[in-house]
Amino acid sequence: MTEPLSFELSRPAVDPPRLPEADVVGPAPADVLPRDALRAKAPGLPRLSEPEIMRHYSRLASLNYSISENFYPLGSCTMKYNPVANEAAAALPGFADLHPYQDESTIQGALELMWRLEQALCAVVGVDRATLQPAAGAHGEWTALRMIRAYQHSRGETRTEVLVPDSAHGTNPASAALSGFQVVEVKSGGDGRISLADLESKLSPRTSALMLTNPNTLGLFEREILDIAELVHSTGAMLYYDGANLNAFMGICRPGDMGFDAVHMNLHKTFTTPHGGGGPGAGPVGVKAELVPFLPAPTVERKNGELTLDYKRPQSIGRVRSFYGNFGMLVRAYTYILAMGGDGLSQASQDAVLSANYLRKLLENDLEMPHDGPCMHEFVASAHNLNHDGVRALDIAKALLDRDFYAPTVYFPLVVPEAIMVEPTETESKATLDAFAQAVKEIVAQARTDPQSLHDEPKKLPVGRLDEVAAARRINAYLQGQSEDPVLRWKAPED
Amino acid sequence: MTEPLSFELSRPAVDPPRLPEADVVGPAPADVLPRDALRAKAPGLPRLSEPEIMRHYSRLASLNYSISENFYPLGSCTMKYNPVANEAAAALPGFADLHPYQDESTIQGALELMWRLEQALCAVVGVDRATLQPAAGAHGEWTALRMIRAYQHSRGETRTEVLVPDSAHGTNPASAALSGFQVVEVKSGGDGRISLADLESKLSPRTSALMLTNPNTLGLFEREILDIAELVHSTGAMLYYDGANLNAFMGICRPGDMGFDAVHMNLHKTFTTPHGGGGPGAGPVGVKAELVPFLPAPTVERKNGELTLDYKRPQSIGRVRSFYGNFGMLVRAYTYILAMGGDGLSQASQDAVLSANYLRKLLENDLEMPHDGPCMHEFVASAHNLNHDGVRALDIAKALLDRDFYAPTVYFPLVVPEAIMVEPTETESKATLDAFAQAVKEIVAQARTDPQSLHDEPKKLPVGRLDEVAAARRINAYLQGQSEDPVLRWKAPED
Amino acid sequence: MPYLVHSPEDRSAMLEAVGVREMNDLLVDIPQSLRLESLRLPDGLSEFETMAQVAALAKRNYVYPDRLTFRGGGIYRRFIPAAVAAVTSKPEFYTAYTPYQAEASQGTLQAIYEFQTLIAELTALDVANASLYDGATAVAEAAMMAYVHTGRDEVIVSGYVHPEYVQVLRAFSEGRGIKVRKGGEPSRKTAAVIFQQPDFLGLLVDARGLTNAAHDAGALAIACVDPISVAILAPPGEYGADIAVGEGQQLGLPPSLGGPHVGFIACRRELVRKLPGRLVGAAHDAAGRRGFVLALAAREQHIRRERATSNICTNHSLCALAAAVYLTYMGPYGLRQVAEVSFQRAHALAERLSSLPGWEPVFPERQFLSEFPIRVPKSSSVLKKLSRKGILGGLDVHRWFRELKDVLTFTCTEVNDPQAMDELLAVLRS
Amino acid sequence: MPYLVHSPEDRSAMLEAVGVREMNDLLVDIPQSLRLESLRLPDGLSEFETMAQVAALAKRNYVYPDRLTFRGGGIYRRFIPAAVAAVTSKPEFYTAYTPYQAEASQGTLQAIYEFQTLIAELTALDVANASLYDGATAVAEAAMMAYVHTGRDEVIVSGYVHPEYVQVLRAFSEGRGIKVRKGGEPSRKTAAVIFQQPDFLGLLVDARGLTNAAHDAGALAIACVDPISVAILAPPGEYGADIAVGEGQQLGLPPSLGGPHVGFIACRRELVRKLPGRLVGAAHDAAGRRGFVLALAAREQHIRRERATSNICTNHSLCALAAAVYLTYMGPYGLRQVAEVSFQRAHALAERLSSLPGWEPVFPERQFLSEFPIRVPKSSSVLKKLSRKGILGGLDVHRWFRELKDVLTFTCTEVNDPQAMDELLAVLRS
Ligand SMILES: Cc1ncc(COP(=O)(O)O)c(C=O)c1O
Ligand SMILES: Cc1ncc(COP(=O)(O)O)c(C=O)c1O
Repeated sequence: MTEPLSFELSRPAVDPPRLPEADVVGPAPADVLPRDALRAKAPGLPRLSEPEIMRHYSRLASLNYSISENFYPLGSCTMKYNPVANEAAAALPGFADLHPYQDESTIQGALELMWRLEQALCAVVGVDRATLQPAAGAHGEWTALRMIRAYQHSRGETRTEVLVPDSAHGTNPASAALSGFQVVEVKSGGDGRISLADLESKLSPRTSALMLTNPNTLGLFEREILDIAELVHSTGAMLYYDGANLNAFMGICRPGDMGFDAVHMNLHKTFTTPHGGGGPGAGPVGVKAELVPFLPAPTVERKNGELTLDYKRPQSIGRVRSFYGNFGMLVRAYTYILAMGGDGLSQASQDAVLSANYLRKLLENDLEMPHDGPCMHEFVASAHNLNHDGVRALDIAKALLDRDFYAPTVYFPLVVPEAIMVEPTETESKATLDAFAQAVKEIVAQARTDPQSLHDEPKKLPVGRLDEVAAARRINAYLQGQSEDPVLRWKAPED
Repeated sequence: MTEPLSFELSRPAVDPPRLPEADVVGPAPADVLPRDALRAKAPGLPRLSEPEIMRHYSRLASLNYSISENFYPLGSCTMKYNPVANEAAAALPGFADLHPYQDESTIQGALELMWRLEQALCAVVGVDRATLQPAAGAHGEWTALRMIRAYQHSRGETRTEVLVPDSAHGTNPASAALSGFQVVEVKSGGDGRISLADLESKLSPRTSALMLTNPNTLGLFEREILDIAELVHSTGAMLYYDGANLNAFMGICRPGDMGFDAVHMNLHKTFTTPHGGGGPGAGPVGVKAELVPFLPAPTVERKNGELTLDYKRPQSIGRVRSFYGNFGMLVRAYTYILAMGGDGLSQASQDAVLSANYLRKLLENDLEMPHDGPCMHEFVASAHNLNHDGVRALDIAKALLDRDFYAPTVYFPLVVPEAIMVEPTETESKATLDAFAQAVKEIVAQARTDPQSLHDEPKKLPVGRLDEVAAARRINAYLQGQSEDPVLRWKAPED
Repeated sequence: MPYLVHSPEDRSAMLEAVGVREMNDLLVDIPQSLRLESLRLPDGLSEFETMAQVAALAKRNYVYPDRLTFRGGGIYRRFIPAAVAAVTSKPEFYTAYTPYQAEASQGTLQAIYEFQTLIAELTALDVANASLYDGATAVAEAAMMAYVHTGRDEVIVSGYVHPEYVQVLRAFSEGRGIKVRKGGEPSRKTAAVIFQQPDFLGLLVDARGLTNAAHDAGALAIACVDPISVAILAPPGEYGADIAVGEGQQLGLPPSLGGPHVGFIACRRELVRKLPGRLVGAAHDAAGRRGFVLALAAREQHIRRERATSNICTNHSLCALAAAVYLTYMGPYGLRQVAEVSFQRAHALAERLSSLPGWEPVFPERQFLSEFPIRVPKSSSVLKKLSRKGILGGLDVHRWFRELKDVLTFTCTEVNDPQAMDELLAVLRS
Repeated sequence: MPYLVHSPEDRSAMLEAVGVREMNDLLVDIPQSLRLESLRLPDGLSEFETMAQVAALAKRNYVYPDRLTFRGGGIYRRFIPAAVAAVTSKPEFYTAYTPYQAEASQGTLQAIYEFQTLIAELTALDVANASLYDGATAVAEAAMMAYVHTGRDEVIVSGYVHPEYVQVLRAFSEGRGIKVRKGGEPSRKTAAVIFQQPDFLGLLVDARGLTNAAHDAGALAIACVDPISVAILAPPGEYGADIAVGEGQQLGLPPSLGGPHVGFIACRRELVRKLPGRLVGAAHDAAGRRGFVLALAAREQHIRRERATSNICTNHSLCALAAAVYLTYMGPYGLRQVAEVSFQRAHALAERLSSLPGWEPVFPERQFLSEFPIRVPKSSSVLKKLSRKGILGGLDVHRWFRELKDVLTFTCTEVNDPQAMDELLAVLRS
């Protein structure tokens, strides 16, 4: 069952909702505003009754897979259980109804929460201070690079290059470019880890920073991280940690101790704030002492008991977002940390690693494992071994959907052909992992016996594989003015 | 996809949830309680982690049809949209966290709400006072009969019979019997309405009351209601209104004006409190002046501005439920009434009647319509015309499930063979009614061309038709001690 | 208007299709003399104004913090996991009807089946039903079962059973012509002996003895139990009671001024056919898949009509679902910890309160779990004093029991932290 | 431990299956020198204690009632239909990830597609994206688009644009080496003219004039608009602006101390390839069924990497969903009524405030909608006085604009009923 668009369900004469009346004597807009300041054509919003609207969105919801109902082994995304208590906490009127421009004296509780969260995050990653402003991981990467750049400027250095491993997530090079850096790619070695030789050859006085995630996107811990740090620092460059993989080692080790100078964290991965179908998240950035002066303003400071927002930060890179970040997400993450505690977070990472290795073991004879284990919290397999049957990673992904599982991340990282990146997280039971492995085994068997049939999956979902190529062609036609169908939005037939 | 039972997912050593510790010095139960007062064997509750529990219930939820996603034309049940605002209102801490034994001075807002709701309900049905204590319609029926009996006792009368039409809902005779009355059935005439002749013949000095719903369960308005009332009252008996069908005429007419002495209302039908998969509901009973002294205690009274609970009611039938009824449901119903207002409620009933007649019209050539229209808020069709194809009302019902519609009520009322009782309510759009009619037409066509295939439906649901007969046999075997499988509960294999 | 879907165009199109000119043509069966102009109710409000008015009413109630609530009497403040509301607020559950169409209602049916099993496990009896309205009507329904089963028309209420439950029992019994006796020895006329464990005052009764006495007289033993207490205390099944009933509010439901909550009832195999209300059982489809269905419907009003075991139709499914989620969250050890923490705190509190001048335990020889009676100098002034400090003190039971003048029952659960007790005592000492 | 699923048995079974003796065997790649004993964090708490601590923090904040909140500055109290949270709290929406697997994500994809259409309709532009973080970053992203599109490296910020938006714009621009000029005439060096309508003070700007001036210089016109205001005011598309951006908080999201909310961006057809972030488009399957997919991904970081139009990955989908529900609930007439009620009340309030001794309008010659600046005798004491009575008075804009000493901007929406205004004035007069 698919669902029509709200615009298609709309009917011209449906009553608008009951709303308050003005109940004051005052002019209407048309009385006082110049004609040409007024809107000419009413916006084409749908007109529906509340019961129709609620059913519409209820049906849309039922078309989604989600952690609430499905195993979601999406590598690099840490799709773990989102505690319902977090949602209750964020909904408290004492948080949800606060105006950002209230006097500080009236939001001491909120500032205290931000203060404690910053402390906790610093303790987990081993840094001195953190900013909670960035709205997501990529935003945090860029914020960190801005700080590194400002720091180097302050020391009269102009470093123009940022090194990024070939296995890095796309946001890394993009964030570097956005901050005005040249991106220099560092190669991975045969063992899936960064090649020290290549790194050394790319390092230079121009190098501002090396962006690294550890374990890397192959789920492998960079064994030589201390040598890497030494190398990088010896050239006066800084080391940046992409925290997307932090779930691998909370309580086991810390980026700060590894030598990282700046670290972003994805609260919507490691700290269970929900992904929301694509956000909102939160990407706080923690930094070592030398970068603290450059943190975005305001920071939260404790001055004799009172908490205040400190805007007077002469060396700050300024603001990276309005107000104080995604506060509602900070509440959720803090609630989670309180409930888990240091003991819980440590066990969570250990379970995440154990589950990944267990699942990897179950699948090692069915899919190619390009690198030796043990892995950390995720692993990357390859469907390369099935190519001669004409079966690709994408086919495995779609076949899994028909078996009530969401698909792993596929074709990332780019360094592995036909990559299938699996991250089970600590909140999936052994029974679920066993069932998933069983499903993969069946699909691989099917690939051997009847590869063609895999190309027709998924069959059980509201729609089959969608023709993105045809869609792209139609979009191009529109963008080139050869068609009036925008494809990227609904348009009323009569328009 | 079906879902295992929580007991089947359970694993022996899963950690119990973190809970507060006592943090006091005090004895443990075993220290002070006699051995034989202690539990010998721990209860076999499942042991699961929160993520597993939440996924379990999320998956169970996805196995349900509900108004939120499906048209639910269940005759006599008034499955209308449940406003989300009602839920928000009932969840307000100022209501949800009140202890029933708080001092009256601390619950004035709650008492005010009950007072206003009583007033509003009285205005809708045309009576003098009402009790909010009954938990559901059947409970209200029984409460009303207790009052009628007490009233008649107080006048030295002993009336032992209650008249109930053959088309009445099963709770009517059951409630009468529970209150110690003999049940005397009154026949419906050919026009589907109560036969005055038969009524007259059954009325006697023994008659305590006639239980009637109007429109009756066939969706037909009892045209001769005034004569019926006259007849009943002339024998000194009372007239009871089963309010399940109140949605037919709010603002159009009132049971009180028709001559009914007592009226129950199903807040979970007419006033949009959710059905909850089978409750909780609320079944307030409104009464005319002469029955007021017999209302259950306590009632809410206004004494110089202050609201109080009045327990000193010498003639009261006593208590029918602990505390003050399903307060949370009263909050929802009051919220609904505020939002709708008199104008909204009147329009609601008119739309309900219009929709029923419209749908009836769409189907009149496909199903048998045993009685002439117009109908009120619902109508009863019959699949009798398909019997020669070996197709029964049940088959139509199951086939509708495969088309994403819940089924109408079938085989009720008993006076219509192969009854299909359809109540669309005012909150279903014309488009939905058209789609439903289309589905029925297709099914009827299928019944003509391929009746056998209908017996195999539903095919698209998590389970096909379940063998209730075999289940009943297994239950009997258990109850007769011939088997140790209770069927009515899960039992651990090893037990 | 809110919650209405038809546009004026829709309405006229539908009227036309039906073949009438106006709405009134569809209301011809209603005598003119009955027709109303309109309802004597104000016009509707916007959602914003509606919620503002309702919220204003809520604000006019005083909410005692859970940790400072020491009053029980059948309704208790306990920790409610967020998981409970997260499940019961799913529209697929709360906007479904009684699961008449099994194939499209497996979610509700399986949840009820799990609830039935959980209650059977808690009470250590064979079978439990899908739910009843509340603890009071559950007691009454159990008495009706005994009346029908034994053919005897007297029930004995033994000891301090919740007074409101007894009132409801009387109302039910009156209809059926059953005599309700307070105390006394069961005889050949006795259908059932009904007791509450722990009783209304929180004190333990000799459930085993009462059960045996009932059985010796050929009567049934009906135990009304606190569902948390049986994590510690012997459950009805262990001492041979025939029917167990109780109030399920403590299993994940907020007090909500007394409702909606959930009554539960469980019984021995021999009595199952007499059970009131819905029962869900396991069944299979043609493909052998297990599913769940409404079972033994022949007991019920929609089939048996005036000969039904009860008139109950709509029951309290959603509250039963809440209880199922709560019990599944707790598991056997969590539930036991909740009961033990309450026990230890209550005993600590009892000791501290007894040390206050003029405060003395009532029935000191009897044991209790998490609620206990204590005699105080002047109950009304004690409670006022506490209330002024935002503390909901013990329940004054004198209003129901003449002999218990100035007796308050205090209760403690896992929400009453030791600091809360300190605050309580500080106020009392002041 | 909370939220962990493995039992000790599970763990040992899994270790055995992997073929190692203990957990440490899986952590061999981590240098010993880096291994921690434990985290310097307290142990975890029960949910009950966790929520008690969090609630205690919430209680330490003062919540001004919505009706007594007259402060805006980019975040506004408005009526939020219960329908919004009822939809966004559905786990199927909030626990899903970015819809990479289209067939299993149609709910999210279609909702985003509807959001894109709604924003395009509101702004009267061709195409809108799936969402951005907030209004501030939306302004910055728009400037980046102009920079890339025109190849020019200067943007002009015209008039009173939200100061925090400008700060964020500066931070973004610095990285790219873009000069941000306050005011002045656009020239051949100008990539874009950025203005806010209504501006930060609530006053209307000559959007048409600014747009034409920009175009005359070959620059783009970027309009930052209030999404409610366009129900009354000419939308960017009607006066020819090239890019429209804004903050969507007013579309069904609570203030929440400033986030999470949602930034929106829409543009003319010619600029679509430069859009940052996600775009959803319609596509069809082999059976001809329509579905929705992520489109034009070649603009994005995961494909284009350092040459992407932006680095944004996770955006604000769930907030976009809230906005979609809000706009669908309102429809064109509901939205207009919200805007008009706010307009009329704000004008009534402005008049009443101007009548106060020493209070005078700033820029009296300029029009406003629902927010306006007014000069008061002494802003700090005015605000203190109001706050003491639980009223959140206007925003003191002097902290950003030296020239606006003692100027407060007051705002009015449908939640500020006339009685609330009376209370406001009563306090001010007292
Ligand atoms: C390795 C890695 N780095 C960075 C990011 C970007 O984080 P966000 O999507 O929160 O911007 C992600 C998330 O997709 C990631 O997996
Ligand atoms: C006609 C009629 N009467 C009475 C009832 C009983 O109401 P309740 O289920 O609330 O006890 C119903 C509801 O099923 C009904 O349809």
